[in-house]
Amino acid sequence: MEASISAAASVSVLAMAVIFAVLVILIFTIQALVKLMPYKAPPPAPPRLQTAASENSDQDDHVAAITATLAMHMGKSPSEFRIVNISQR
Amino acid sequence: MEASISAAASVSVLAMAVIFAVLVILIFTIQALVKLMPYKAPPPAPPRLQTAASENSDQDDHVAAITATLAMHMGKSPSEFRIVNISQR
Amino acid sequence: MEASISAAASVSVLAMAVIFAVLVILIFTIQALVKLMPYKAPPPAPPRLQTAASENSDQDDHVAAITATLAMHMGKSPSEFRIVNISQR
Amino acid sequence: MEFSFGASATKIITTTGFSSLEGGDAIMLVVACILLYLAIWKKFEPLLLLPIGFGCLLANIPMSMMASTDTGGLLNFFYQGVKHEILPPLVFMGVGALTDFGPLLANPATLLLGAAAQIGVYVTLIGAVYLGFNMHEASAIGIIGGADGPTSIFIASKLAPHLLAPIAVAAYSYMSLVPLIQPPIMKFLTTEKERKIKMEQLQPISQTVKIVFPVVVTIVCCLMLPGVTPLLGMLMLGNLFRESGVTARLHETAETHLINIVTILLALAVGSSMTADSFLRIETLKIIVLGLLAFSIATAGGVIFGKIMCKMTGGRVNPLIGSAGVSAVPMAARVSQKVGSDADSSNFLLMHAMGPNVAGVIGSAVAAGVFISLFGDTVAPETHAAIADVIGTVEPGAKAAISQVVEALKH
Amino acid sequence: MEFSFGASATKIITTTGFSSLEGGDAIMLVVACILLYLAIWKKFEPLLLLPIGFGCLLANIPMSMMASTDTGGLLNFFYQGVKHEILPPLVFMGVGALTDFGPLLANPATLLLGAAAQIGVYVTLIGAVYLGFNMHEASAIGIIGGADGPTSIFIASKLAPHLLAPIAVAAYSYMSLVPLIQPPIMKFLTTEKERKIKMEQLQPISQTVKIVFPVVVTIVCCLMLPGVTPLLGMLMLGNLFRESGVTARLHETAETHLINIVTILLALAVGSSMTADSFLRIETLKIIVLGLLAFSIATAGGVIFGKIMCKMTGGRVNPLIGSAGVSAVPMAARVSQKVGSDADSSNFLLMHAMGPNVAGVIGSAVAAGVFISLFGDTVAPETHAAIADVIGTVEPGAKAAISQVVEALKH
Amino acid sequence: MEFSFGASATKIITTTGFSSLEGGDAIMLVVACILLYLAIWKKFEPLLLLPIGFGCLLANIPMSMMASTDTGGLLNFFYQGVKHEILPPLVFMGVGALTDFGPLLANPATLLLGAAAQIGVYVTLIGAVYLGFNMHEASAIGIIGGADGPTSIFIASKLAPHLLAPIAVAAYSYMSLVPLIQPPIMKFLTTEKERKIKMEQLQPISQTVKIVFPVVVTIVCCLMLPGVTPLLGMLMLGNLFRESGVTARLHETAETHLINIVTILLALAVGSSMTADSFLRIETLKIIVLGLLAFSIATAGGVIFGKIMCKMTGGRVNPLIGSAGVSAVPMAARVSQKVGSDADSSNFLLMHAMGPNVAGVIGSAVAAGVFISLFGDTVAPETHAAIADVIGTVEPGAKAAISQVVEALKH
Ligand code: NA
Ligand code: NA
Ligand code: NA
Repeated sequence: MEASISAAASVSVLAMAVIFAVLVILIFTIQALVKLMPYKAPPPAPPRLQTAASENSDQDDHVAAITATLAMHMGKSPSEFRIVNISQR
Repeated sequence: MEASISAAASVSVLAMAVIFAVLVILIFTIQALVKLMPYKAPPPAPPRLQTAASENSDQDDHVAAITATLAMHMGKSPSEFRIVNISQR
Repeated sequence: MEASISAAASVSVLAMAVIFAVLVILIFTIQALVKLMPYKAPPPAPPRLQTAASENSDQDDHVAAITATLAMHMGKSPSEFRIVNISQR
Repeated sequence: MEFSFGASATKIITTTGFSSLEGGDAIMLVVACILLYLAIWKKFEPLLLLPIGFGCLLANIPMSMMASTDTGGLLNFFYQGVKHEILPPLVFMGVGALTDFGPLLANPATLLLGAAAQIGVYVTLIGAVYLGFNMHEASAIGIIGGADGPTSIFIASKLAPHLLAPIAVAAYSYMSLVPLIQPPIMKFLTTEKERKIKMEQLQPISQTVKIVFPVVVTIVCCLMLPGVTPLLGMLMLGNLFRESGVTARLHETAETHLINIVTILLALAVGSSMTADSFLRIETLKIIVLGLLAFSIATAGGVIFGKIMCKMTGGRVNPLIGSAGVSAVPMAARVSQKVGSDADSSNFLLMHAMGPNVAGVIGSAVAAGVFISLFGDTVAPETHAAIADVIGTVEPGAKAAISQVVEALKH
Repeated sequence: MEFSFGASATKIITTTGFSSLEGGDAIMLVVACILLYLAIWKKFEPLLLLPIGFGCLLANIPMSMMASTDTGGLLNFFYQGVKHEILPPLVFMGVGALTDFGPLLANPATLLLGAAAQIGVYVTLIGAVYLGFNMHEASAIGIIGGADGPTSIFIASKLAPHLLAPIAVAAYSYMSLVPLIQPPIMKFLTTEKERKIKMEQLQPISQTVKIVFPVVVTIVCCLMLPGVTPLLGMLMLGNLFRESGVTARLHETAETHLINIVTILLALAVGSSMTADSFLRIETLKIIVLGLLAFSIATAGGVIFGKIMCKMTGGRVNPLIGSAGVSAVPMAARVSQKVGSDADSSNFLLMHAMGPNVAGVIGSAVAAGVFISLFGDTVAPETHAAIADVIGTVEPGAKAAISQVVEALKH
Repeated sequence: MEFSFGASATKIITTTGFSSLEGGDAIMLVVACILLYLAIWKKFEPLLLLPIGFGCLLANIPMSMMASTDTGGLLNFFYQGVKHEILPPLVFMGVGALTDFGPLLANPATLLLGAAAQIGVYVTLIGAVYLGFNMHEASAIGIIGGADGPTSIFIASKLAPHLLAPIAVAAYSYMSLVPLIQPPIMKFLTTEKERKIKMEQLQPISQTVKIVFPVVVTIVCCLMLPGVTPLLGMLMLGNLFRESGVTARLHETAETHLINIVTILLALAVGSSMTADSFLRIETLKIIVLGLLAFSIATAGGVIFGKIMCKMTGGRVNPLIGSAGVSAVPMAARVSQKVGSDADSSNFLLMHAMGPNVAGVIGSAVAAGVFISLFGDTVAPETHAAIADVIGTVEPGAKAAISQVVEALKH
């Protein structure tokens, strides 16, 4: 029993060491990746909610997405119906 | 042949008896369950269709549900679009 | 080598012949099918977009389809909500 | 091997299906096309009969290796799922996920109608024995009267696998014919006055009862008839996914894509067992006749017991809901509704008929359990053989090794 | 065979489950109902514990042939997917498809918290050895502290299959109890001031890093600990489906219907291994106690390492996010959020805790890899035996053939 | 076994993948990363090449037991589905469910373009024999020119399983490169005037014809070439699910989650066969060169036959639609559209090119059928050996038993 507990203890110490070693390597790798491939802010979106026109064009995307979704469900062509009145928050 | 038909007949009588026995036990069990755990009417819903406000709050639920559904399909955040004009029947 | 290339060549000629034979049979079969079961134009749809009434009845179909779709997603009965404002293009 | 032009051409010609197309194969191809026609244009249970018919088509193309008996073939692989009774319970899980037992719980006495309709099973059993089938075969044929596809396939593959194809086809075909078979019997057995009986609205049922119900059914029925556990247990698990309210993900999968995938595999496997050898026999005709008998007697049994309940309750039960006890959900319930509203257009029996309708599913599962209790273990040796079949391909290797040993020892 | 009325009745009575229901079975049926109760009404990981409980119910109906050990039975078939370590990696693929590693990438140092929480695994390992388990069993029990269901099932089926049932049940139960187990430990180990620490907003991460990450983790970790490849590799494949942006179809299937189907099969299989023989043992009690120890120590390990990180960063890390290092995604992160906002209602730790939370998944996979490196090959013979079991049904045939040879040679 | 710190540390170090990483493994890891790069950033058939690349990555981590040849490993399990020709037909069912044969039915003569493009298969076959491959291998390589992934995998696993990996990778890679490979060939072989030819609008097709078509194709083609039934039959079943209008549930599952699940398993299995041993060979280079040849000749064959049809119809067929006969649906049809509208921006060839495009799928399935008719049965012994492989794990047991017998007999 004594012997096996001491074996368990040495396995435990070793295992924790391996885990920390592996994860520390991973940390350095991630830091290298983040440095190599930094986040680039996307080009500023055209101003929204300013003019009715821009809002509409934006809404069109959403309407298109919903239309496509519903079209899929209805088994009909997206050109067959039109959704209006989904306004941007 | 005679013998096997009489065997089939006795199997049939026995089987019908077992089926009725099992299902009668089930009937009593269900009746006990229904008695033990009676249906409780849900608390009366706030009056609807009376005022614009209450209807709206109710509609909000539906709009939220639809919004979430569509958001899932569109892969966009529910906060990005708004559905209006789903009116309660 | 010579021998196997000539074998490959004869296999190739044969195979192309079989492919053309099979597909020619298929062509004749299709032509027979198309002749036997010709396309019939569906009865002309009731004139649309002419009167509000006809448009509405048409829209009702789409609303019903969308309603059913959403009802399925919302786990609610289609009778519980109503969609309006999906206008025909 | 030679690849001269002539030799190759001969090879291709001798390996066409035409070269070994026999009369039986040709007839089965026609049978397959008839099934497809019924499925597509007559809407006979198309979700099952279309892939069954197509499986039959593939299986009967000579040398295609698509029959259920062609070891190593694609449909033989799917067929293992039928043979080892894996696919029918999975279909039943989906059925459970699709079933609302509420109307049954609101009127539990309708379980008796689901029991009464099983008389069709046993009259048919006796008839089948009379026509020369043995007891195992007769049981598998009788269960057609249970009007439940997966149960029929499960029992057939357990008790009489050689009759699987005609039994499955008869079961699904007659289920589609319920709107034609039942009304005359229902009208013959009931009076105009009985058909006009309006039933009281069903009491609402608490969600707790709906949740506890599948667990209780599993414990009660499976303890009494353990053989039916794979079928009834999985049915009730699917229903628990539905009613528990905490496993929406699993419920959705069980009632849509999982049941669809399993249905495709199951139906193709059943179709692949429709070979000329197994299908073009006098037994198939007998099974078709017996299946019609089974449905008719089951309908009559349900209606007559409905009349008894009508009498005993002082006219508060419309006997027409009895015919829904055959199962064939939800078609049979709709037939009750239809015949009822034909007598009185303001009579709405649909929800009342849903009780016996789902009771019929439980009823025929219980009937299946009785058969397994009685005959299940006596096929154990056969089942063993079946398992050996599947992985029997290793045997040649082992046998070869053994004969090598023998050879070695001889020297 | 006789089919007289009396003989048949005797047959049915002797084949009811009641006739061979023993005390152990009855207790296990009660245990199954308790699991169902906890799953449905207490919302204990219902997606797993409901089908586990139902599988346990089915397995303990006598003569139902639904235990994991009943060769040829339905749940035995599903159980092969656990035994051969097929289902847990497929679940992990779905988990990867559902996981956003963004918060971890934004603050990679939180991987250390995922490492620190593994101390629960090893303290429990020592405790288990102290309580008399051998090293393989102790490892499988220790991994409960990893708070990761599929990892626990994978390691248990590899190192100690006879303990699979109690380990799986303990792992999922305690995962549900995280909101009860963790807060007192977290509050005991931290000061009010520490709990009020607000953390800086996370930096955004480029999509390219998110795509490269799963590939890098696979290469780095699996090269160092190859045994964990099925688990970690499939986790990362699922994540690559998600982040690559070019496999939307596969991503959607992996995170919905595929993981749901596999979960149903896996949970039923685990439940089917909960038989009286394997579960009603003193070991089960020990495992339940050790599992609680594992979760508690893991929580403490994470929080204490969080305090160290707090010190070393000059107070920029709130130690409460350390407890999320146990995994139990996303429950443990929500607990961090809750305890943090209890101290200061304007403190939002959720996103910060998601880093260590998903790190905990990687951490316990790595811990599993260490166990497989140490003990994995020493069970090779056992595993072999296991495989032989599955297709062992052919052996009788081979043995019969061999004895025929022997007989033949004797003459 | 010893668990001293030193012994354990040694154990962990010797079981890392690094300890047995050889040059070939490292190169294959790089190859895997290149495939992932092409799939994600160059959008080369990402639904296939991403999981193929990831499977390759996993398979080449030493000691991960993830290669297709590692018996008992996870990917070896999926690989059985390729070896036994189960997964490609299931993918084809999904393809059928996704395919609209309408444009082909509206202009059935375009089937000839699908036939003409098969010339690429046979020129490549001759080239492969010239480069030293045997006839079976040459057939499997030639079918790359069919531009159809599942067909290529099906034929490779049947006729030359050792070449599966390079053939599958070449097939999917060149399918992605169709927009680069085809236009120069198309422009070289056609005149400006030909490219400007506008085609008449297609006639509408009745739904009945669309329903009958898959049944007729199955009967006609599979009767003539029974070996292709698993592939062509399942393609047509999927299409019947689509067109019949009565199996919407099955259609939806077949074209979404079922094909997705099968694609994941199939692609991982193919990837797992890309080991250094099987892939880093001079044969792979030859196959890559031959694959490019196959695509180019197929394109040329289609265009030249298009020119012939143009002549014979008095200029009513634009030869550019001929190149779509290679299949690679719908990419090749889009290339026809693009090259056509480059010549005259008001020229819309897309729908006209969809006819030969789907004809190409049928054409290469027929070509596959010819190969199976010619060579299919001669590999029967090999296939047998393959099956023995799968369940070969029992052999050691049998062998052990046999040697015990031998030992016993010696005494
Ligand atoms: Na029934
Ligand atoms: Na963890
Ligand atoms: Na092609």
